Amino acid sequence: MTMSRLEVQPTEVIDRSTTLRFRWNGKRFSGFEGDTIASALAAAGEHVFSRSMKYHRPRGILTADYWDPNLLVQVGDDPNVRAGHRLLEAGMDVGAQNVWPSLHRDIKAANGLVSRFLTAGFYYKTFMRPQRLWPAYERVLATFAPGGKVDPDTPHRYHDKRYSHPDVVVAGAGPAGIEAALAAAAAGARVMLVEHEHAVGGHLRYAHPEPARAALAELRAALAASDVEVLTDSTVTGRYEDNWLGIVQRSHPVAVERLIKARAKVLVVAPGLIERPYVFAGNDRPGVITSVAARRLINLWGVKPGERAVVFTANADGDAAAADLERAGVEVAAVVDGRDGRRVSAAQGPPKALEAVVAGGTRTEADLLVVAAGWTAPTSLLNMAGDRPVYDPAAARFFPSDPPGNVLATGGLAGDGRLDELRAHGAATGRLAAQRAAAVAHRYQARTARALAVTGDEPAWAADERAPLRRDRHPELYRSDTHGMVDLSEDVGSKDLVAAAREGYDSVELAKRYTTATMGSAQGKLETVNTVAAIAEARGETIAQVGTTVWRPPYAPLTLGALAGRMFEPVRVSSIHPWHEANGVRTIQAGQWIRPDHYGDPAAEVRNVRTNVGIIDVTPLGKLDLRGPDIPKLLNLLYTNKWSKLAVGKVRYGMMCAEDGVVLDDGVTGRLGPEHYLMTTTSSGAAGVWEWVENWLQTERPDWRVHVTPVTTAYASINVAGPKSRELVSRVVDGVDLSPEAFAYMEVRTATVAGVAGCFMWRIGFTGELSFELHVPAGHGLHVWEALMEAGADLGVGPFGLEGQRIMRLEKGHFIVGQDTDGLTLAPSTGMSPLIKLDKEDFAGLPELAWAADRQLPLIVAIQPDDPEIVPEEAAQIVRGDTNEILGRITSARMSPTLGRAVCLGQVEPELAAGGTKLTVLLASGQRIGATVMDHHAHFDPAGERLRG
Amino acid sequence: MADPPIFESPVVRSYETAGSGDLMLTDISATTKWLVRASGSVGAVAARLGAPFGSSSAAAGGALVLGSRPGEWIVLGTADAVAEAVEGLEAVDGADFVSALDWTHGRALFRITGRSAPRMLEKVCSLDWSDPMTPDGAVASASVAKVTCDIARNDAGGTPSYLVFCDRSLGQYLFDALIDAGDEFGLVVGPAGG
Amino acid sequence: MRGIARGMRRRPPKYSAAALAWKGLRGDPWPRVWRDTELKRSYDAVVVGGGVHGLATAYYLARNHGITDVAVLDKAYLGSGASGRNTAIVRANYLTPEGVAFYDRSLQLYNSMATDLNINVMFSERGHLTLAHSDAALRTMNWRAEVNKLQGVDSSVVGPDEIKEVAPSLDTSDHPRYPIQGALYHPPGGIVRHDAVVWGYARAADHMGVEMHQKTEVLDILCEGGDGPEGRGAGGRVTGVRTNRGDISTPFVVNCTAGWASLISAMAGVRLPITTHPLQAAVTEPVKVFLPTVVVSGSLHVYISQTDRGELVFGAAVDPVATYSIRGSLDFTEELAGHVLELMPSVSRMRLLRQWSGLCDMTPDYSPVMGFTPVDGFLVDVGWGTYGFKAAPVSGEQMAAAVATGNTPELIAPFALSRFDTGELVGEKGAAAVGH
Amino acid sequence: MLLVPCPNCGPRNSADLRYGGESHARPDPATASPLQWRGYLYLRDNPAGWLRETWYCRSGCRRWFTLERNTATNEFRDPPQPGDKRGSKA
Repeated sequence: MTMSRLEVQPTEVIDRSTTLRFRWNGKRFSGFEGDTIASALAAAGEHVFSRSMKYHRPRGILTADYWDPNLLVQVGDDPNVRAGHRLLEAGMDVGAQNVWPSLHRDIKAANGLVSRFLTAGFYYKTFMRPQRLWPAYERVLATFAPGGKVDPDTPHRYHDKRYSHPDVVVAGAGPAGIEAALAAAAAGARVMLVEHEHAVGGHLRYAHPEPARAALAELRAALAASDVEVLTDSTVTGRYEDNWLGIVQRSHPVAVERLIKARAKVLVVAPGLIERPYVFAGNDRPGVITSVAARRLINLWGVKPGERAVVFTANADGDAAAADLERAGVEVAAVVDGRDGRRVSAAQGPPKALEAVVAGGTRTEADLLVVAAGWTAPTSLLNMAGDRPVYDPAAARFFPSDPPGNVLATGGLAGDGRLDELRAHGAATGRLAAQRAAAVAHRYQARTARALAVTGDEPAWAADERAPLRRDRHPELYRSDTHGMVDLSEDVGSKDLVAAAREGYDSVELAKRYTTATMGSAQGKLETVNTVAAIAEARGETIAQVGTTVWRPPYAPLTLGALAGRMFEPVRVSSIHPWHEANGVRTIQAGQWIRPDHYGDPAAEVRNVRTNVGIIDVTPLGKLDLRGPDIPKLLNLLYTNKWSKLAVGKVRYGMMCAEDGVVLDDGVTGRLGPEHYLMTTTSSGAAGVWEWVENWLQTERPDWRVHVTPVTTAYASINVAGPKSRELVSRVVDGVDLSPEAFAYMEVRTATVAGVAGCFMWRIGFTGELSFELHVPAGHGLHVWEALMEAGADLGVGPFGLEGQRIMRLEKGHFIVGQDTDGLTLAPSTGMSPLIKLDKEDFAGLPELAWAADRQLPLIVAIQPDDPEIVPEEAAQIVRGDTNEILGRITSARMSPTLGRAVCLGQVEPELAAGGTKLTVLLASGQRIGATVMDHHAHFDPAGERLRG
Repeated sequence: MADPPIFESPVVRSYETAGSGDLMLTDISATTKWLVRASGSVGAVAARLGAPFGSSSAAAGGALVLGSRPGEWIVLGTADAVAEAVEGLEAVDGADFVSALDWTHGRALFRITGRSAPRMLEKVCSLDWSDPMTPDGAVASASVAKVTCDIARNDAGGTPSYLVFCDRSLGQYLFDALIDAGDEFGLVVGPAGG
Repeated sequence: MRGIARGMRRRPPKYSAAALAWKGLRGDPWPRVWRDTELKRSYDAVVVGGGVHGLATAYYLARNHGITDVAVLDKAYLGSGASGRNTAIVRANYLTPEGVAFYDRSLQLYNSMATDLNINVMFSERGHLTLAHSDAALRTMNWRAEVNKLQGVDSSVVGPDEIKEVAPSLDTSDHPRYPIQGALYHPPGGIVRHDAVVWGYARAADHMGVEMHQKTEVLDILCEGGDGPEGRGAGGRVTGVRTNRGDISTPFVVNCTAGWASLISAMAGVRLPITTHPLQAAVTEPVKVFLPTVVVSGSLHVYISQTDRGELVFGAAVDPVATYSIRGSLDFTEELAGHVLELMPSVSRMRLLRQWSGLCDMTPDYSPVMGFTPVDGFLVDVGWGTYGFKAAPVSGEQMAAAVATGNTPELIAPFALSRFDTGELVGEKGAAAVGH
Repeated sequence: MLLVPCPNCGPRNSADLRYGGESHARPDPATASPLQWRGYLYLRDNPAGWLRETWYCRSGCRRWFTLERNTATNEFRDPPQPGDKRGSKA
């Protein structure tokens, strides 16, 4: 076919005064503002746009819109761009995809010669032997992958999202959809109207005669005057539970794309109809196009689609196409009328072009075949709402059956009619949608605490009293007396489907899976019904008996960038963080927290703590403020040990278990006042423990008077550790006697620190050194930290990070929940059995721990490699001698700067837990080393003298 | 000992913005804020504070009381006003059990003011910001840019204005996220303070 | 070997390149992959669920034990459930010795499946990378690697440089929010064409006399002697199955369903430690192949592979809310896309083409429930969570052995239902993050 | 995105809540047999139909409550109103 630009058309959307230059396969081209990539290329005479997936057959324009399976191109770093939809921009670099070496000389087209062997599913039946060669076959097959290229340097550009709560969303801005939106808005609803194309109007845009033109102008004017929010080049991609909608805005002034997540009270589905290709020999040849494509090319972009045409028409739209062709100066050589039972049998010619059309045994020379064989109802959004559309053979398409009451269909999906009838149906649908939305809005408002009070009862659910649209008779045209392509994007023919059905893949789903029909870029929009028809034919059944497949989201493909949006990833920092950053910190991510790992030399930090004094920012330590008279009861229930006798000013360690007895968390809790406690949790467990506590209080013990407030970040927490810590703390703390007699280990005091009132501190220590943990109102955390650094300069104070703390806690043999324990570690395995009080009336996990008392459980023990220089990997397995029998594993391991040797914790089988037991540790390198179980968990200062000093 | 230290805001990095000023984001984290909770029979406390769950009210001394959760209130304002509002609450007759704690240091607090504030907020929060669902005075908790926040609508002279509270440690993150969301509406950062 | 001889009475044409060429030249049609037969009134054994597990069980009953009078019942079509909805990843790099031994056997059976079943299941042994974004995750990877090595499974922890070599499109720089600190690399892992496994087992079982009955829904399980109503429950025995096509009498019913395991078991009066959650997946439009390996990130809840057709296939963790509805959600695709772009920013222009979901039966210890139940003759092969596909061959082999011998095979003993009575759960719970 | 009828906050996106699963009573730890206790820990009815289940309104009111939902359709039964005793765990 030969395409060219026509003279100015009254309906055209191009601006001929603005020329846009671009490249196509490296060559210079130009088009006009308003052109799609495809219309510009077509106007320039291009007629082959791609090669087909399997047989690399040349392909031209088929539908000239978003769904056109032949118009996928690469634009810069953007693969699989819909050239039938994407508007032309100046400077675009457009290339054909799936071609090698070039669009016009494609070597893989040789596949077409062996197509009889490459029947659907052929690959299941071969390449089995020899098995070792399959990877080689696979590599070759992978070169056949269709589609564009991903540029490894493509960035995630500014994609964005927003939420919306419209009363009514109308999907599709054809005449019925626009009327629905206008009527709903007139009834007071907040309305969003979403149009897939670049402008509203639907088929009116490319309909030439009056009164379509006048109607379009009228509808546009009404929309402009209304409060309806109109989104063009946008698609409702999915309808999810409770009318949660995904809407992608492909054109947005700020973002590359914006995903709108709308909770619509009512969804109106008005996508119109999609013209269906017809199956016959050569139906995928360039030059065979749908009637809508012909009309769009002529009327929207002023493109003459050919010189001499055959029109195969079975409906008024096909007739209109014939009229448009004649008006555009295309010679209509023959009209084959499908309503008279006539059929097109073949499109013939050389691979890249059309020469003649055979119909009823007559051969007509033509370079264009325009096909109007019927419609597919794009019922996707209704399917997603749970509806199962029903096939009507008289109308030759599917219709909605029983969608939920908050999803309404109108327009071509609902039936046929004159323009005024479709508009009236749309308006009635809009009014119904507004009424129902008002009922939903009333319910939401009445039940939402913060909302304005509503008066009156919820409005009754409006009955659907719309006059149904009629259904025009349409011949059932699916396949001619020849075989052809059913799925053009997958190169699946009607022959393939018949063969698959005969082999037993005779349900739609099996046939789809076996042949891959409908799996391509249009996701069945064009090919589903023809697929069903082919299977029905093979099975000798009707389309209604075979049924249809489930249309899955999204309605139209959308980019990963649009779905990802801004990628919010909250990060937490303590109020001391600016100091860390200014002082050479190496941070580590721990959940949401960015924490100091060390400041250059963790071993030196350890030595400084052991000899002088160090300070560490432990703000992420979970902290729960507990108030109320029933706190001891709560603590008794949560922890395995006893809490009734904890005096004011005292601190105690506790371990929490889940109901299955597995260790959940641990930490210390201090009593600040008669009815005021502070509980600490692990940093990673803070959020979970809070919910766990609330669950117990709210559901199991609602009568207990305890208020729990998370105060983790209300305080900056600083641990001051080392032999000189008392001296340092004494320099900044007012009004507290810090002597060991007055302020003993495991006690808590309220204090003013560096002029900051309302601080408290307790004597505990993960490091094993004399230490004071200060909890300072967070808005003064940096001040106190700096005061400590300043006050302790002569004492050699230095910061230390998590790594230093990890080393020191390991030297002291303190286990970490989640590292030295795992998802199956029962409390007794920690070696903390004295803290498990089975004589308590109740606590979380009590029964399991009572029964576990008789069980032989793995135990956490301290382990030292016999060679002090070897630090085993954390996770190195403990095995029996030279065998591969697993007896335990190393859970923590570090080189101890204090002891000058490797120190570990590990879990071992109970028979290996006694001090002095010799172990074999298998390193990642494969080497087996000897190691010894220690008498105590603590490698260093087992008596705890430094801590209590 | 040094002078009484000044309050350090969680927002340590702010930005030059080129907006029109129609939409303003202000860091007011230093504002005094208390959390009041009551359980059992909460009627007496509610009668004293006003502000049932979901709404807000002004206390006599000028503090703002937000009914942030069932049986929970956030009281904010100047230190004196807040002190006056929460004074003696724990001993209110007829309440089963009441507690009050100073949450000033635990929560970052931002104010967003401007006609386009609802449109900015709908980019980062799934609540319905329309007048019927979130009128002036409304209080709710919700996720903002993946951070759980307390939010109160507190209009300023007829212009929509919102208070947003989050965990202090997330303050800088949320501040940045709000600036990003407001950029297309010409957001400017207002002077930090109360 | 009596049964095998009996089972071999059908001799349909073998699949091969030569046969393909010959039939292509002559235009001959291929025979049906499995027969369409009448449902009989009695069978030696009934398998509920026509997915990979049920079909494999039936196949091995016939092939290894000569039990060919077997019906496989499916309420829809073969492979309509999780078998056709998973992301087709196979691997053996589990955490516990019992898990590793079990899945390693499965991987062996996958390796020889194409020749065993005479169908190309397109096993692509392309390697499997499980990324670690934190010290803790890296420790778990090390743990898995060490256990794997002890069991003779090829698995090791690799650093960012090696990761970049295996999968250049991954962002291994240290600035992302979730920096890639290392990965567990498992070269024998890969992907298999899941539909081909379904069809291959069905075809091979059919050849030996097993009957596949589609659109045959089990409405009830008939029992006698149990402690529950109508003879169900502990101490009783199975006598048959009630279907929408009539009653069947049989001494053995094997529950091989996913998504409906609790409901089918309840029919026999057996309560399971299972909740049913959807697992969603999605696929993009094809682009030229660039990702040569399977990539998994536990902390980002995402796994990615690229098919030979060029599509990226994505999966995630199960949805948090238990439901039997499989309509899928938008938030899944949003989160998925965000996480994929964390790992591979360059694919931001690729388009998501289709999303779907299947049902997963989750157990408390991330391990299946297999073998005998308190009801005599009622066996279960359920609770497969998100890893049922990779275990199908070995499960079928072992369940068939259980039915045929009346004894629990050693390989599946750790997965007995009774472990939930004693509280001795399987250690895969230790590696709780997604592990596909 | 399910719309969960929080008895306090009103309809909220399920992402704002934590799903707590099938609602079941905790046996008395003093008298529970191992089978009863492990039934509580592990066994579930998992029906395809109406289910009583717990939710925690994590981003909203921070209350745990019980709702009834049909697991086949994800439809919620008319929610309990604030103060309704149905809001507590069984």
